[in-house]
Amino acid sequence: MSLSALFILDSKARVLISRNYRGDVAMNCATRFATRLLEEEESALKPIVHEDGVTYVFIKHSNLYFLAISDRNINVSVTLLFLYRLVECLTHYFEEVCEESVRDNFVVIYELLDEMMDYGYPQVTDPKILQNYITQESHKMEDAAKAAPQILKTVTGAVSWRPEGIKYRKNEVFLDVIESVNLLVSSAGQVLRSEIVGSIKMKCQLSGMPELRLGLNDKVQLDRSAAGQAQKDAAASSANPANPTGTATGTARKMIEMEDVNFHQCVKLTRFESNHAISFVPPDGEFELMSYRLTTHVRPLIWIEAIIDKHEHSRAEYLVKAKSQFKAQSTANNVQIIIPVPPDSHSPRFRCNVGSAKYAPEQDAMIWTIKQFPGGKEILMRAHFDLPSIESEERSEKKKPIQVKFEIPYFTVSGVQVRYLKIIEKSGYQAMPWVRYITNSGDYQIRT
Amino acid sequence: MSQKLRDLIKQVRSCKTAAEERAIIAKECAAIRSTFNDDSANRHRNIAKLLYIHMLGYPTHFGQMECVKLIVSPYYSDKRIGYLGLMILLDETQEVLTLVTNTLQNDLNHTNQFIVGLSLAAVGNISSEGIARDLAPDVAKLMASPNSYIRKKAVLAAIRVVRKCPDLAEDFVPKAKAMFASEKNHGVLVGAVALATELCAMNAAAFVPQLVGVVPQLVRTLKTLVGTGYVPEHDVNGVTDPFLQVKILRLLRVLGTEQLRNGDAKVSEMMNDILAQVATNTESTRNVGNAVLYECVQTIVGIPSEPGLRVLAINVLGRFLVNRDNNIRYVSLNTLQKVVEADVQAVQRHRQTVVDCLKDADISIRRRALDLVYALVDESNVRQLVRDLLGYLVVADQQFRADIVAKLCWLVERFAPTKRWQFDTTMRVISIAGSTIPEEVPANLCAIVSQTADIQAYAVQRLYAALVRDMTQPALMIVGLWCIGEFADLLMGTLVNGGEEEGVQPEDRQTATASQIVDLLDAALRSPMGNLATQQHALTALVKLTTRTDDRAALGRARAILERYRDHINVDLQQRSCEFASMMSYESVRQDVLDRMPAPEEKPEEKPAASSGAAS
Amino acid sequence: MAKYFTTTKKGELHDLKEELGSPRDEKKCEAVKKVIAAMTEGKDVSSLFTDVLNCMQTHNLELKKLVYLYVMNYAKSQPDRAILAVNTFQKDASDPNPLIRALAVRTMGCIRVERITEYLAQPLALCLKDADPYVRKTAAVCVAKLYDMSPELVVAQGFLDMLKDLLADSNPMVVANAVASLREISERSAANSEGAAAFAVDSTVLTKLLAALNECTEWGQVFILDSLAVYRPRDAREAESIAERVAIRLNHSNSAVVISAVKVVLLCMEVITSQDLLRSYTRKLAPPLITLLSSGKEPEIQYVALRNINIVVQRQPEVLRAEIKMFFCKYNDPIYVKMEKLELMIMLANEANIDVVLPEFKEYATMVDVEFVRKAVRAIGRCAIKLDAAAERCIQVLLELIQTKVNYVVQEAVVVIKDIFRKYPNKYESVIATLCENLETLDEPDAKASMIWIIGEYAERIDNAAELLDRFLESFADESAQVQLQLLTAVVKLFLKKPKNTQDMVQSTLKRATTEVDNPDLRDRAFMYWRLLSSDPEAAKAVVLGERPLIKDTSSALDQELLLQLLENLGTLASVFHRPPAAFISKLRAKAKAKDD
Amino acid sequence: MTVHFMLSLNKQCKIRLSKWYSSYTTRERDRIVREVGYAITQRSSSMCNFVEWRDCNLVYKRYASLYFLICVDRTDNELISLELVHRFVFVLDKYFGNVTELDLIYDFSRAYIVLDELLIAGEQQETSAAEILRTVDAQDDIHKAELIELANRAASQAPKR
Repeated sequence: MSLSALFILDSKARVLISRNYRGDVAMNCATRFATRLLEEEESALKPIVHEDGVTYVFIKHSNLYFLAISDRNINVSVTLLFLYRLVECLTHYFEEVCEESVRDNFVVIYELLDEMMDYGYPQVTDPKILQNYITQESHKMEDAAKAAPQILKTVTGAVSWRPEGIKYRKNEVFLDVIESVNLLVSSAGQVLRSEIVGSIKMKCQLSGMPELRLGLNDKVQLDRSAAGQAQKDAAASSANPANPTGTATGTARKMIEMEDVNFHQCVKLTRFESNHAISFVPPDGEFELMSYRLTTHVRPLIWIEAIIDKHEHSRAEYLVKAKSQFKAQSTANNVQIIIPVPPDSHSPRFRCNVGSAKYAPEQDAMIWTIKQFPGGKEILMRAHFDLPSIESEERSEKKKPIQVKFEIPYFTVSGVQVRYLKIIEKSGYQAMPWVRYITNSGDYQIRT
Repeated sequence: MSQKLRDLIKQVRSCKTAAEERAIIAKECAAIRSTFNDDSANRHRNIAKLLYIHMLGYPTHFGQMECVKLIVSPYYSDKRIGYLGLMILLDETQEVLTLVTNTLQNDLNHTNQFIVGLSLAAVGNISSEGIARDLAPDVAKLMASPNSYIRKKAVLAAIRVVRKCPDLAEDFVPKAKAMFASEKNHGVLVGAVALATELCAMNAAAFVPQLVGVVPQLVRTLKTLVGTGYVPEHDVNGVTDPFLQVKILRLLRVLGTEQLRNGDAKVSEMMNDILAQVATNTESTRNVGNAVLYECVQTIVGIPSEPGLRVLAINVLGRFLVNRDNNIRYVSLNTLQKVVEADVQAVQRHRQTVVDCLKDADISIRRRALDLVYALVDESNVRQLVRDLLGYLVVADQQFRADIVAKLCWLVERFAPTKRWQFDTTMRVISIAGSTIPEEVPANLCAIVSQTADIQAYAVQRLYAALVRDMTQPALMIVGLWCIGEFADLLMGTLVNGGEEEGVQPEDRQTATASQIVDLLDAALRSPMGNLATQQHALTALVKLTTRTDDRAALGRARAILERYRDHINVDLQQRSCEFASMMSYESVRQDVLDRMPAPEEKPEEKPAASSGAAS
Repeated sequence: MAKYFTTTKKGELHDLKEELGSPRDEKKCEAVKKVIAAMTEGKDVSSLFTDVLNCMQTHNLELKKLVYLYVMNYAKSQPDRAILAVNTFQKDASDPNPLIRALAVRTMGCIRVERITEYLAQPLALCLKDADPYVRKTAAVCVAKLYDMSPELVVAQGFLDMLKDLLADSNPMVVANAVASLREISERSAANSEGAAAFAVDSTVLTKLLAALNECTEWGQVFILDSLAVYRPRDAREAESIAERVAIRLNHSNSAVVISAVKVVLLCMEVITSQDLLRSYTRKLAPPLITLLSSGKEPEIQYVALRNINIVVQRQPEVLRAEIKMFFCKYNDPIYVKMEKLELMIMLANEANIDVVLPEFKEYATMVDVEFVRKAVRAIGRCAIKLDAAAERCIQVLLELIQTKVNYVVQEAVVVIKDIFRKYPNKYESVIATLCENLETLDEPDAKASMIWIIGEYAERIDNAAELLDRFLESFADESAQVQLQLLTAVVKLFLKKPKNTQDMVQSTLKRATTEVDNPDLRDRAFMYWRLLSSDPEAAKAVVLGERPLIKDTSSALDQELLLQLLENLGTLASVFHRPPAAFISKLRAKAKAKDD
Repeated sequence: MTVHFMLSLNKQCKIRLSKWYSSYTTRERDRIVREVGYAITQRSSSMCNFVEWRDCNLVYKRYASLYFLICVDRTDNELISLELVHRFVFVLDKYFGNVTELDLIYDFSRAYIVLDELLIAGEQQETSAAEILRTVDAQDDIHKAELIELANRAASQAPKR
């Protein structure tokens, strides 16, 4: 069963746009939702609320609420995902989705709502497809009649994510292997959680309807290839030698074991299941082909120790030590170490041997920036803040953690490697794949 | 050099998201904090910015000291912004405030009237108890200042002082009284009346007799206001100083009650006279005139005034009630509410109009009307009015429902013509508005059934049928489970005849076997909509059942269910389960212990407050 | 009076009426846009119905869409005038442009005016067989719309069979919508309970659905998986084959697909008998569930995932046994996510991991969010009860927390320590003295009730037990029912244990509980004690002070029947509320029905 | 009559002016503004100008996109309270000369100064609009005179630096 109606509400939960899909719930219940928002602190309000027979499911984007309602037992994950997709689409259409842009573009939004959902069931939700036939300029019937069959072919085609007839003079594929390190360290300096979330992003500039096949040094894949199946693929691969920008660490024989893999809808899951082959007809342009997750234990790439000495009403002193725990030949770029400070502190003084530190009141933090931080180094920073003599009425020490941001190019922490990318198109053109590797910080928190 | 306030405002106004705004403010605040140490000329500007930042809802506590520094400046310009900041950024709870007591006192004795004014405003708006106490003598002195600008502020500061230090009220009574002697300035008068009213409200018994002497002066002033023609300085849409008129009328109401009870005929006559004059001579085409009329009517019905005058007042209200202006209708409903206690008949005449107001689009009007309907219900019209309210309950919005339900339940209890009607109607209310039922309603319903032998069989059979159908409403479950436990024997008896309220169908009643009852109780214990209270009721019902039937199979199951809770995490359920289980081995004791429970005594109920208020 | 701050605007509707009458499409289009803008702002523009309707016959697609939108909105309130649109609808439904055909069918289905439905049948039949898949997919949904208004018509026109045929359509979107539509109809007909369901998944349909799964759009996959979830496999072998086909979906990037796939696999596991297979699925389920919680995922989805994982863990505890660290809270998790993570941490805590978990709980107990802190304290207590070997350490941490003297922490601690006493009698009673120090600060019913229980239970060891209870009795009438019940029992216990000097207390308490209180349950309890004490004191002792078994913590466990029901409903609201669908939808349906009558 | 607080909000519930005569914590104030803003902006123009709120009454009036409201006791005369609200706006209009929302945004402090001549301790201080304007103008004059004096002094000191 599907949702009844959708609303876009402003920051005070007043209706900007509403679309009633099923006509089975009174539309004025949006005001009940507004009251709920008032009654409960917003942070305490769960994203799914039930009241008086009606369920409210909402997400917040900038200052807007996207709200779905229903009086049935709907699939709530579909509902939530649809709301995200809606935001994504609107972002695609007018970049900044806020009160103003929603008001200014209500006609297009209504059209989109009509196309993206019917009777509460999600329909076409891919912005790239939608933009083929929902545009901000008005269209004449004659043109539309001519264009319609072509457009609809894309919309409802067997490969719904890719229109036919794409042409490029130069056929190229860019592959980015990006790994984010999520880390949670206790205040006692113990690693509580460490995980790597990787994703392979593609930018395809390929003509026609190519079939692609990607080979990784994934353990299962290699096991199968050892069984002989993929051996030929590897030999015929056009990719391995053509890897001009990427130099993944580790030997080609290194195998990695992914905990979980998720694929873009273009990937044929049955093929993956039967022989672990990642084969697909890619959408045009940029998209995320797959994401994966590993929990292999790795040493935290950047390690932070902080000593904080706080004297209420007077001052706070900080001594922060940062260690880079990766190989010396790699370098972390644009390292930012964000250390929380009390929101009403002032007169900061900093001393650091490497990089520079500044007070960032908008984040209630100081930021220590190191442009280039080579592996195997240890650096220090000291800071001093004054605290006001008058305390705020409400003291809420949030116990914010220290956060670290960084980027290490030419390196994947998991050792994942693209072994080949095979491109087959019936016209038989040659295409160049380009591969890049990068590791960056994800949710990297050290409790204080 | 920091940016100008104007630029900050512009910057903030260009923000699209709250996060953007927050970042700008945080940066600005940091910039402001960084200037605190240098003794800067920016202080003035900083306070202005902090006021703005404060208005946006961000913390500004760190800037409080800056206000304190600014008000000690010798310049008026500095003081002005300093005081402004002080009064907005601080309130009585801040400790910083104690630092300014001295400055306040110095400024109270300043030669410049405007500086005295600033200090008085600060005392009046934000003084804490301590400051109020320290500065009370200065304030009292200024109440007699020859300068009316100072007097009018001092008298209001005095109101704050007595509010903060009620024990000082006594001292201010003669001072307040003295102000009426020859005061002509409306600003001062309006304040003096307010102070007198405040004092009376604080301690009527003590202060009304002391202040009652000012009535002739009040009446005289009022007479002048009503009698004289157009006064440009004080005219508001053709009424001369309606603010002062209203204030005086109100004080007369406060003083009049006490005075007339003491039977001073002359004063009483004077008052009747002036009230009649106001009620007949005030122009009722504009809001101001109606404001005065409204206050006048309230005073007339609020004091023991002449019958003729009361008729006049009720007529004014009658006219108000049919007025098209919602404001006027609102206040008339509000006033009728006050009249109703003294004179129900006068209000009953307008009953239909009032009931119609229940359907008004405006919740303010609906609430007032509900209160009034509620006050109008008696034995003779309870069936009709309750039906109206029930009809209204079905369509009422959630926020209003709780209010109606509370009132309905009370009315039903208070005026029910028969117990069965009461039972049926309360069931109806619960079934319409399950989630908004006040806690005492289920308890009262149980009490009625328990007290009224001839509806017990009917009630338990109806409740059983209701629970079989719907076990999602805790309020209904409580009543049902208790009655089923207590009257299980009647539930297993013969089916009795139908209900009195229309709409009760034959299928709404049902008898049951012991084993069906066990099924129901077990289901109740497992119901995901149940709560601790329903589980407790169900367990007790189970154990009672063991003395109401001798169906062995059912007994065995009941026992097994009871045993289930012996290791339960909830301390009360565990206690019950263990107690009930061990009672099983004391056959005769058990029979005695679980025998029919004595019915609670019928007790007169207090009427709940007329309006339960809270719109939230 | 309200002349200040004004900017005037008047006669809007009149101007619009004029513009709508303009012969130029662009002008009309602008006018309809203004009408829609007004409608969007919540203004009533229904009086323009006829004028807007007149713009419907146009070759401008944008204008047409706008008019359709307007008609949809106001048709219900203007049924008589809505009929006037039927002609154009029918014409548009056979327009050469498939976009227009689809638009017409889609919109007509949304007009919930009874008289229009009869005109819908014929164009719908055509569109269901349209050459263009875009039209077919729209028509497929329209059948469900029609069924809502007139089920008889749908059956009579044979639309159900046509829908079933569409399950084998060559186009993925058509299949998806056909599934959705059929599922909707089957649920609805089941809910009506008049006769058999109009459509049910049987083994032939099953084959079709499984085949369609691979070809379908992502949303269609969810619809299919949800349909599979109501199918009962005939035997273990069929379950195995379903699970095998479905398990691949666990690798989909769409979280809704993943959750629905998890659901189907879990349901198959209920039937599968092969231990090897069961083990393999147990292994396969954990990673996708954990991925739903990883940093990139939106908090709302995490919340749904956590509520669902709670159900999964209760049914298949093995699945996430080793993953407790994945539920550690991050400071920027929204509070509703933190609370669910905490609940799962309690469920997954065991003797092997308690040493990492306990410091976490302690950390949480010092945060700022009051509700979260409370739950953390409670978590420590619950672990103490659950894990005998760790009880000692848990209690140590609780005592440290009590020392912080933070009011709500102390109160929470009292609540759990009472439970600890009931799990480990005669072990930790030395704590009682510390607890009694904090008596004054207790103002929450739960904490009070717990403290009162402790006093009653250990009356013989607490010298001034009578005095302490007396203090609570002062406010007896104002206490909540739970506190009153505890007071009653505690006073009776005290009397039975120390009859000396407590006779008056028990007498007056029984009297108050039976005369001053309305709560029938409390009165019952008081009368029962009263009668018991007066008839047979020895029996009273045996009954009230009788042996009690050690407690079990079942506070997070769902009823098995409910659990199975929730399993079938993973991914739906029921799985988030942990309530059967009937508990939160039945009432309103009934009410709405009553209103229609 | 006791005014517990005075607020001026725009349609989006942004605060333009706020003055608190009774004591509330910051948190309470935030909540009140949200609640009150919601309560009054939901109301249509034909509804009455009074809303029961907690145990008080809100008396408000809308001027184009701005709402002015005061919170008074239940026992207070609603109609005269409404008149008081209007009186404040009337004086603002005279003082600023055709007051606009922008005046309040950029010159909020002057609006507060006007308010301080109308209310103290939540009680009405002056019933004559003319008198309020006279006193505010007189204070502005002192302020200006001081500014000129300061500027002159600064100018005379400037050469020394």
